[in-house]
Amino acid sequence: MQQFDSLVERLSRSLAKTTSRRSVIRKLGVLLVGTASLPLLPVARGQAVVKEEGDPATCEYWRYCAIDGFLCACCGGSVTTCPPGTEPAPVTWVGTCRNASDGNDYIVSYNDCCGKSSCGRCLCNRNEGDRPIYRPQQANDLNWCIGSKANIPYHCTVSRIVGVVEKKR
Amino acid sequence: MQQFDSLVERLSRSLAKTTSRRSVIRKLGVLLVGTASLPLLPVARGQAVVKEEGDPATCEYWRYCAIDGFLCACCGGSVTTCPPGTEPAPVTWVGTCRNASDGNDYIVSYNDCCGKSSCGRCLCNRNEGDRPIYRPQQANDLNWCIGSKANIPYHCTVSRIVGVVEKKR
Amino acid sequence: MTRLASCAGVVGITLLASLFAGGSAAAEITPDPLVADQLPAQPGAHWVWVNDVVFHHMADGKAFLLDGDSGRMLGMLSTGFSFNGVVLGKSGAEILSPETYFSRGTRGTRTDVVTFYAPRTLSPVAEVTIPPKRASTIPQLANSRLTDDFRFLLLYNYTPAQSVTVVDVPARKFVGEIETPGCALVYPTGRRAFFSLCGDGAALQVQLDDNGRAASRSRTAQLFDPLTDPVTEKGVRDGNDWLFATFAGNAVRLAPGASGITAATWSLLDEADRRDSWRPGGMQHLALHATTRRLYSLMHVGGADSHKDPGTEVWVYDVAGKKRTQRIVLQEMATSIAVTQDAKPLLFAIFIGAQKVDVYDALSGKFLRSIGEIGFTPTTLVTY
Amino acid sequence: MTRLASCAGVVGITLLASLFAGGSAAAEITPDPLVADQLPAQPGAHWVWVNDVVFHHMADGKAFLLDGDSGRMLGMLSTGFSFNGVVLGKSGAEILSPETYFSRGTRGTRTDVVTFYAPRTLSPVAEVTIPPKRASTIPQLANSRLTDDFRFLLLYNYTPAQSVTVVDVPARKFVGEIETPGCALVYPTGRRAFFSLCGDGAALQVQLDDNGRAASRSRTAQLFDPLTDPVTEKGVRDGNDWLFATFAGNAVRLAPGASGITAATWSLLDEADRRDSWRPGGMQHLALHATTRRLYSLMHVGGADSHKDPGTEVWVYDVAGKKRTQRIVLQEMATSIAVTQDAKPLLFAIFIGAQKVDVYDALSGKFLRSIGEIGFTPTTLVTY
Repeated sequence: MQQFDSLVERLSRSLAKTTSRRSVIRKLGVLLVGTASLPLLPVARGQAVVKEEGDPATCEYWRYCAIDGFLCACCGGSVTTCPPGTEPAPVTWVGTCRNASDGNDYIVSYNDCCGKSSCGRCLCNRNEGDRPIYRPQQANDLNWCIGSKANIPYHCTVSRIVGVVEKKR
Repeated sequence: MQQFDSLVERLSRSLAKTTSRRSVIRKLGVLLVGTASLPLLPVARGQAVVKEEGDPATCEYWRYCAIDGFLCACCGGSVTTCPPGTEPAPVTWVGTCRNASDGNDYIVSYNDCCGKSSCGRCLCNRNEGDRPIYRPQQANDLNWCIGSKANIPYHCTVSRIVGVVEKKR
Repeated sequence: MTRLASCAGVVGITLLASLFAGGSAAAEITPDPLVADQLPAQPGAHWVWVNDVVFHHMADGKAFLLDGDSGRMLGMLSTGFSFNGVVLGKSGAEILSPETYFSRGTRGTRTDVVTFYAPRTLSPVAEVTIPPKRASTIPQLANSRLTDDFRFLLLYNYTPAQSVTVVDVPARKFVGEIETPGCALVYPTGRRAFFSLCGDGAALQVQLDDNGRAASRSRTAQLFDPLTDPVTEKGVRDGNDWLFATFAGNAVRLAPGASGITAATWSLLDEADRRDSWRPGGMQHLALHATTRRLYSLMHVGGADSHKDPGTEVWVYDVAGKKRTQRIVLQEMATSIAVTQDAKPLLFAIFIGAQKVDVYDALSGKFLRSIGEIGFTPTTLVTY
Repeated sequence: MTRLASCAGVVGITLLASLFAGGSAAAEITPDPLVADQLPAQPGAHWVWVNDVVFHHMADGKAFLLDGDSGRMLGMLSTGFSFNGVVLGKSGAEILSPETYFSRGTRGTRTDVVTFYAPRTLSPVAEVTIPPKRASTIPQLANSRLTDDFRFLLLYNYTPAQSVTVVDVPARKFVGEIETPGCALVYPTGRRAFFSLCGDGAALQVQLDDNGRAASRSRTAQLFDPLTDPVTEKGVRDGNDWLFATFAGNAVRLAPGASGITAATWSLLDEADRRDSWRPGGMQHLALHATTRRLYSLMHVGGADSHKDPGTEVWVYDVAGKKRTQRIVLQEMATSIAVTQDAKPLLFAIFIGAQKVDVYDALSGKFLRSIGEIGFTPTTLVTY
């Protein structure tokens, strides 16, 4: 029954506590890291190296600031790759998330992984910058699997950095 | 979250506590009746009148001694009728249940109602006289919707009295 | 059925033989007839449909019909993949359900249909195949609505190309598609008209002809600022107008007229409310009782980006006077609310994370009852 | 994909334009490739499949692949209506899944198939259509098993007529059906042989020819008393024999020989155990570690009719010596257990009412970890 609770807790937390959690995060200036956390060393991503920390298996991980769905990192994939047998959707919505480790704001692309039923693990809903679906590219209420070869069956969501916001000096 | 809990509680209770609950029931000599209980007056069933009491919306109701599934009485049907739009399956498994109100043992036919997804309410599993599926007519592990025009989609189960065991004198 | 019936007979005999080999005997009792119940001819004023997308098992959408007075579940529909919600035909005489199916559950060929269910048996009686492109979203009432005359069903498509599918309801046939580039969702505004909301804060007005084709399409000026303070998609109908709420807590009335649409704004919040960070929000956070014009708004304490957080109170407004007249403190937080349209209305409240429906007196705000074990992720509510 | 790709491009541009109209700018970063992971070439010795019938949403069956060491979920299969469980081909080189689909989710035309999944991509690579009559039951491993040579997949049918569907695995084709009147389920007993259990306590032995047809069928004498103390269907393979447990707590060895099957019985309980009403029981309540011949039996305290109650302990027996050698007290009650077959085996335990998998050291009985948020009603376990 623990698990039922944790599911509901996630639903409630993610739906109800987003704001306060976010403000806490802002106050601390760094992301909250759960007990299960694995601090990450800087890793090469494409040609970019982004210094970061946090646990990609928790809703609080910095890249998830506008996510709405199951974390692929909990479903057999990773923060950037889809689980085996699922189809990445190229069309996405994006968020702008603050990376506390370097103080930069990054453009994060939330690609859905499709073609199987819901993963069911690590459900997160954070709505920083989320807009109604009449502004599709900023709407996390849309099922972005529509863009995949697998059509709408939604499994989980990855979070890929596609840009960095240059600071004004 | 209450509801998640109650679901798990039902699953656990029905799976784990059946025996003790049953023995309690036996000891009391009458069926346990929850707070929500509606004592029933004798009602005409076909040509038979069976004096009984208990709440058909609880697993403890006497007719449910060998049931495994969702109670149609909680799903828009009744203890003997299927909910709107579902198809009753004529082939069934049966149990022999003691009616505390008249001390008789009755043969109860557990007909599945089929053609829609699971009702999801009032899940009960009591196994008095249940046998492995190599003895089909006493096996509640079989999906008896196979006998219905709607095929195997299972919605809920009714409990119909089809016979009374004559006492030896 | 003959085979099955005789089969059942065999079972009966086998059974009596095997059970009473021991010498005791069983007297037959003519059993109750094996039948399914039917619903009354007229839907109850306090009935409500609870739509469930079943987010963890999206192939198994469900709609539950409940009686708010007795707290009974009256029946259920199975409604396929990424279920949005049922649409009620004229005086509930039929139940329309836009549905999606895959030949292998979550893979294979996609088929989109509108299924028509009989209101008394809740059985499918007709099916219209439509292009397999209806929008798959967190459920939105504005994804599928009927024209005021109940003649055409309008379904929003997002593929990501944007359009509206038109179905002729009495004729039970697919009519065609209306392109709505840059604009989303469906808000009927008369016998044969609707508008969609556009990304730049304008609206696209569409007039239908008697065949369900677009007779005219015109784009309005900007009606609200989608960047600084957007309206949510969850508006409610007030006469021929639509009432929306913005992220920051303004009410926006969109009034379609001879020339375009006029927008009028007033605030749902006073100074104290703003100081305490009260905001409207949720999945279906507005409801209107038409005759009394009481607007019910689901409210929570939250900051920026809290527009989908669940509400802890429902605030009631006199739409004519544009002022709050009542605060209803909910027993538990809710993401969707709805009110019945009768003289003694009920207020229904659900939270997507709880498998139950809470029922309140919509006038006094008194909590009446909770109906448990309803669905898995209850999303939206539809009243008669 | 070209259309979609270009589409994505458009989105990207729109986005940067709309987001940074304000004067600030965004530097492009070459994003990580959009790909799906693959599993290692060889399955891990401590991997386990968790089959979930999803009792409240039976159209959405799922199978979860977990690594017992890391506690990670490795992947998932979507497996349709009334899912029973996956069947692993030779050395896990392919994953077979008997599946059922309806053209409208829970209504319409029924199609039964065996889907073949690639072990590294978990993608469907082949599908064999079979008669739409595979048994729909509370999941039972004995509903679907391979012959010892991995050549034929055998599926129990109940319509309520009883038979076994035969599928040629390498040829990927449906071979035919074998009638098993009065007898149920599938227990392989050699390269090309199996038996079914019959309602009177006998067994039906079937020998297959090279084409998967029944070369011989013979019914044994009664092997156990199905009325006074039936064996459960949940037996485990021990060499060429099968070990079952009875409701009352006896172990029954069914040994197929030249002439029929011999039955040998010993008790899982001593006097004290009986006094305390210990019994075996659950959904998958027996597991055998083949090389050490340690039998794991899920046990609970219960009386008559408690044969499906969850267990609170796992008792370990030396099958050769027919005596209990160990008691493992479970952290939480379980309805199914399984052990891996390596030299440092793990014991997995699930409860149908809890969305998690508990992992124990199968030798010491030490609790290692719990893997959370797995499915909805986890039913059976399959190890490599």
